[in-house]
Amino acid sequence: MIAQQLINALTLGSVYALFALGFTLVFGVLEVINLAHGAVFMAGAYAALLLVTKANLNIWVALPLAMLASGALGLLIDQIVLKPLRGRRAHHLMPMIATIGAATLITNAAQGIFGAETSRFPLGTIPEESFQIGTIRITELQIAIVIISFLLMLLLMVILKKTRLGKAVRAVAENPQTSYLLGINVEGVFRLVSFTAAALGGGAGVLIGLSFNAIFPFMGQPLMPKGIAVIILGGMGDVRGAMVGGLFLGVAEVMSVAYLSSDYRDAVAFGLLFLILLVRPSGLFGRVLERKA
Amino acid sequence: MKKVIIGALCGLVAAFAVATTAPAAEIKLGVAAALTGPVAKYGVPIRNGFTLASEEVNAKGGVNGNKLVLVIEDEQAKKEEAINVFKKLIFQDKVFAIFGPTLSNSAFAADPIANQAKVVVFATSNTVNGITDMGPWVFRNSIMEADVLPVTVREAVKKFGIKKVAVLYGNDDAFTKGGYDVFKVVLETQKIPVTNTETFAKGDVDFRAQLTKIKAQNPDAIVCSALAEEAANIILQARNLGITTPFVGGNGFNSAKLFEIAKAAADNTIIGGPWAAESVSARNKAFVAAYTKKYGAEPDQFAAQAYDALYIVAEALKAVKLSGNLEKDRQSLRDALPSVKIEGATGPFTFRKAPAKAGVETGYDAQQDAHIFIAKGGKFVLMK
Amino acid sequence: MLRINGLTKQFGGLRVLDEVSFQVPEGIIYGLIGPNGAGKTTLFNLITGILKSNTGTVHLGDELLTGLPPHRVTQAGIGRTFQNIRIFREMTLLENVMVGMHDHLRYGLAGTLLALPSHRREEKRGRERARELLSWLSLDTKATIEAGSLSYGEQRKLELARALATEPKVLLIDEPAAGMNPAETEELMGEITCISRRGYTILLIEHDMRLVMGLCQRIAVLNFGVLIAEGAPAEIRCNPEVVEAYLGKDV
Amino acid sequence: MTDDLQVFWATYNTLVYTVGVHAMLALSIYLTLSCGLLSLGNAAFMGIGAYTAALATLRLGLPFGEALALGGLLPGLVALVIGIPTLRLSGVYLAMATLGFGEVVRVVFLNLEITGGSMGLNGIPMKTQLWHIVAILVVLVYGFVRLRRSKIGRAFEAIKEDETAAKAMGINTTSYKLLAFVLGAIIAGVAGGLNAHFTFFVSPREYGFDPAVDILTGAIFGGTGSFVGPMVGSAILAILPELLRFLKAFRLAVNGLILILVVIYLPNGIWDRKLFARLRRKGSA
Repeated sequence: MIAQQLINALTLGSVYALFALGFTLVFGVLEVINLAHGAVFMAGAYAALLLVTKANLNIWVALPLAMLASGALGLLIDQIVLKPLRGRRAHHLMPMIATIGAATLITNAAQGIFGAETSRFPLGTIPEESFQIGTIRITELQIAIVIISFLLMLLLMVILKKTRLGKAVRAVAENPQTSYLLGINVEGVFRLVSFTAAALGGGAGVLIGLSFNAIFPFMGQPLMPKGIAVIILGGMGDVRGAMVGGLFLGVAEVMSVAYLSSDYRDAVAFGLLFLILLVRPSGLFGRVLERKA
Repeated sequence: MKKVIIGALCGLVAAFAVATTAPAAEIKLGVAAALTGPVAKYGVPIRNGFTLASEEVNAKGGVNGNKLVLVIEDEQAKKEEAINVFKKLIFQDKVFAIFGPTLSNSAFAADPIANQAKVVVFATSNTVNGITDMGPWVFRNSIMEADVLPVTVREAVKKFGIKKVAVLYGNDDAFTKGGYDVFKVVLETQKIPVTNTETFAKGDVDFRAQLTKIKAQNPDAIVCSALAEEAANIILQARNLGITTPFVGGNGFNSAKLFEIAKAAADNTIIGGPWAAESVSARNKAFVAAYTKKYGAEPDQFAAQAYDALYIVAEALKAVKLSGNLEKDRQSLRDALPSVKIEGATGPFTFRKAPAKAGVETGYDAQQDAHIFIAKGGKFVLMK
Repeated sequence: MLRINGLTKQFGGLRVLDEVSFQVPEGIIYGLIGPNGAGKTTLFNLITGILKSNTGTVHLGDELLTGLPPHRVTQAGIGRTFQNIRIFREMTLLENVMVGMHDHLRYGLAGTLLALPSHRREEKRGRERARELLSWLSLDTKATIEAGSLSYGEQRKLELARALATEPKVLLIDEPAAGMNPAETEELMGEITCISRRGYTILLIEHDMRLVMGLCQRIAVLNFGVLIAEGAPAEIRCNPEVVEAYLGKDV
Repeated sequence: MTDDLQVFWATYNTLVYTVGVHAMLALSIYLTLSCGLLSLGNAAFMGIGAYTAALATLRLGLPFGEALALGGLLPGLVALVIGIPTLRLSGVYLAMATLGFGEVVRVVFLNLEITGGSMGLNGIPMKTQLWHIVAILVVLVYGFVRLRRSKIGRAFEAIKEDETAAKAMGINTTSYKLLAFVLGAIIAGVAGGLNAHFTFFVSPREYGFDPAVDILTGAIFGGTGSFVGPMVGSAILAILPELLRFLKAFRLAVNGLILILVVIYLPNGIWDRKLFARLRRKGSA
């Protein structure tokens, strides 16, 4: 049982990590808690659904296209909602409130357009058999989710660490004003990050929509507090931390079901978050951000 | 000048009075349903069921020649909204009766308003205990889990020779938790040991942790109270983990969505309920056909119960002689309702006075026989 | 008055202050100088309790300050200004100064909510004192405007007034002339002298040698966390170690 | 005319009560925000207050006044206990810790026998009257006006603007933050108690993540420059869905759109005194 539960924790944690990757990226660079991330996640799932049902595309072709579509939506949100607030002396939480507005608008518009009812990918979109490895059982989709989330994280890390572009992004994350003076196209970086983060969110939407067979306008909502918990655990704005935080939350949840009580699963998970913050005020991986002393 | 105005006002009032007592009056019925927000997926089929039924009634000449007019309001499944909507329907729109609200939680907040204002409130989707305890103006045709599950469990035990079961339910939702509470009592009274009881929360996408734990206990069946999408994915994930035991489901399992997602994996799932799409009665076939034609989607039990509810009220209204006095007419409707008997999409229907509760006059629950269905080859087949 | 004894501070492996000891006698202006990164501001942060020292003690008179939280150090009689101006920009000048008087206004939550006479009396006294302090630094005409709209030099002065409002026995001033033009610096020197004449003991960090030499009765010199010299301005000016630390600068 | 008024009042009195309670919640979060604390725990405190007051009425049969007092007291005590370790955190980390606390509280409501689990508590008698809400709001507003012109109000603002500088002014920032946190919790608890006694019902899902964010949204939307802004903002957000009812399925979408437009064009919130001053100058010029 323990082996199976560890696999369960790994896949659940990968789902959380996948959701949190884009979320943490936006926080790290734009310093906005983007509460529209769940809406973008939902939009990705609907985009893939339309591509599969209306354009008869294979799901693995539809996935990148859906990511592009949700990326475009993320870019739109940034340009229309967040850009006007940059550089103005607004309350530092105003951008977050703006993303709440965007989330409400997008999810409810989606409900107006697609209806309140749950949609799903047609039968046979993906194979659904499970494999038996020793005492462990796992489905192809679970493996795909684990691999894709690890790959995306690695890719992001390599891009951020090794490329010029990545260095620019990190410089902007560190200090937008200085970066601007150094000749970095700060607005360009913001656009790129908004796009990438939303594309990642949309991709997560497709994969989770596939694995749960349920696509509906509010599908992103229950994941928001968990996504926030993940990026806090991992340290805000830390790509590697999002992965670790996701896995940590997955393990915490699965193990509290397995060895404590499923009644108190969320209390255990969020109680741990609470305690970890008390011991490590900047998350597991967070650098202690010393505000100008 | 003053007199002229008063005169004119009197004239207007008289005109209104004449209009309301005229033979072709309009009978306003309120519908409070969750039409936006996360619960809209239940509220929308409910609205559709009401709309379809009222159009049918009106197409056949209405009730005693009076047209039914639905005033549909969105209550967002929030308690304050439900109260606001009830008040608007009662005091501003002056409806005869209110259908709704969608969730039991909202009903506990809003039904006292209707009861106090002496307006019939008719629930079609509130299944938990205590709804009709709120007062004599509260009615429901949503059959209670307490009436269904004992039969379901008994039939399942007979069919599969079940010795011990595991229980899995959603504990942050009144509907699924209410189902669990009944299951718990039923399993105790029928002396069926429970290996372990596991819970999940709304919005969960992965039930493998709970299922793995259940698998280790090796139960003969899994008793589960969940909403349709959750139920389907629980079944699928159980099968993926190599769990082959049958499922015994609560009310939430009763949905075409179960098979759309779980397909043949759902086979051998036993459920009980007042209605299933596959029910063969002519009345039901006509309903399913009409609904599918109008909305381009298959109805679910929420739509069916809403559809029947409108016919029940229409039947009661036949016996009401409209006086033009709203209060009197509301009272007449209330008095006519308990004795209504109809043959609806969900089968034969009558009301039953809810058991009296210390000092408070109660309302009326549904008296309907539960049918027991078993899933076979991607659809529910009648067992009993 | 202020006694610093063997104060040491390490950040990781880096020793920012190493066994620093000196005493600030009552009633004088005491200068603390040293090149960038010598540990001057760290010393201030240790005295005021914002940072905790590894070893060593700070005494104000007979009272041990080491280990006290910052607000208790202030209450004990240490007032300070910050190197990178930290006024409350969205409050008026008057309010800024009255924040400094926080501990000296004798009323509580009940007094405020119930509008007891103690509240009105103390607020009135506070306002009058705050205006007086502002007038010391010739800011009284701007008492009711928002502090954020002050010029740079005025903001520095406001910080001084605010620090004075805590009724300090010793006033720590961190680079008051930074970013000021010569005329402003001149004016400031006058005002600091004035403050000193009113009986305040002052410990001053400054880069501007002219200002230090002209103002201070005694001077301590820090270099890489070590106290390399201590004495009257004339001694310091001739100290070879100091000259070396400030190589190329006109001491 | 009086008939129309009666109908209007009968229809919308709950909405008016709701606006009042939301204004109270806005004040509760404004109090913590005015001390620089970003707390997402106020919904949980509201829940503790609502459950406590409701149980005091239902189980103990206490008079409404005492039930409300308990509904304020218990959240205050809980805030005191969790505030001591938590308030060391700042910014989003504090927000997340309080969010975690809120989730724990919600799960506890879900699993305790006495709170009725997910079914919540029903049959709570209608006790709240308009004058209760108005009276409490008047007292609160008076309190805020007094506080603003006192050393306590100045200490809060100093901590918000620069905590280190505030400490250097001799302000015991820890106690003042705790004071703001506890007072905020008490106000939220009383608001919860009032709410429970005009909606007949409380359940755990009213006090989770979304309501926590809603309370914050109302406050920021209104503008946090003074205590008026949050009250105005949360009142507007409470009324808006009713005003937009005619839009049917798209009313919440339009609600979101309005939120975006206000944020873009009024980045300091609706109640922006500096903007008002500017407009007035322009008007007179």
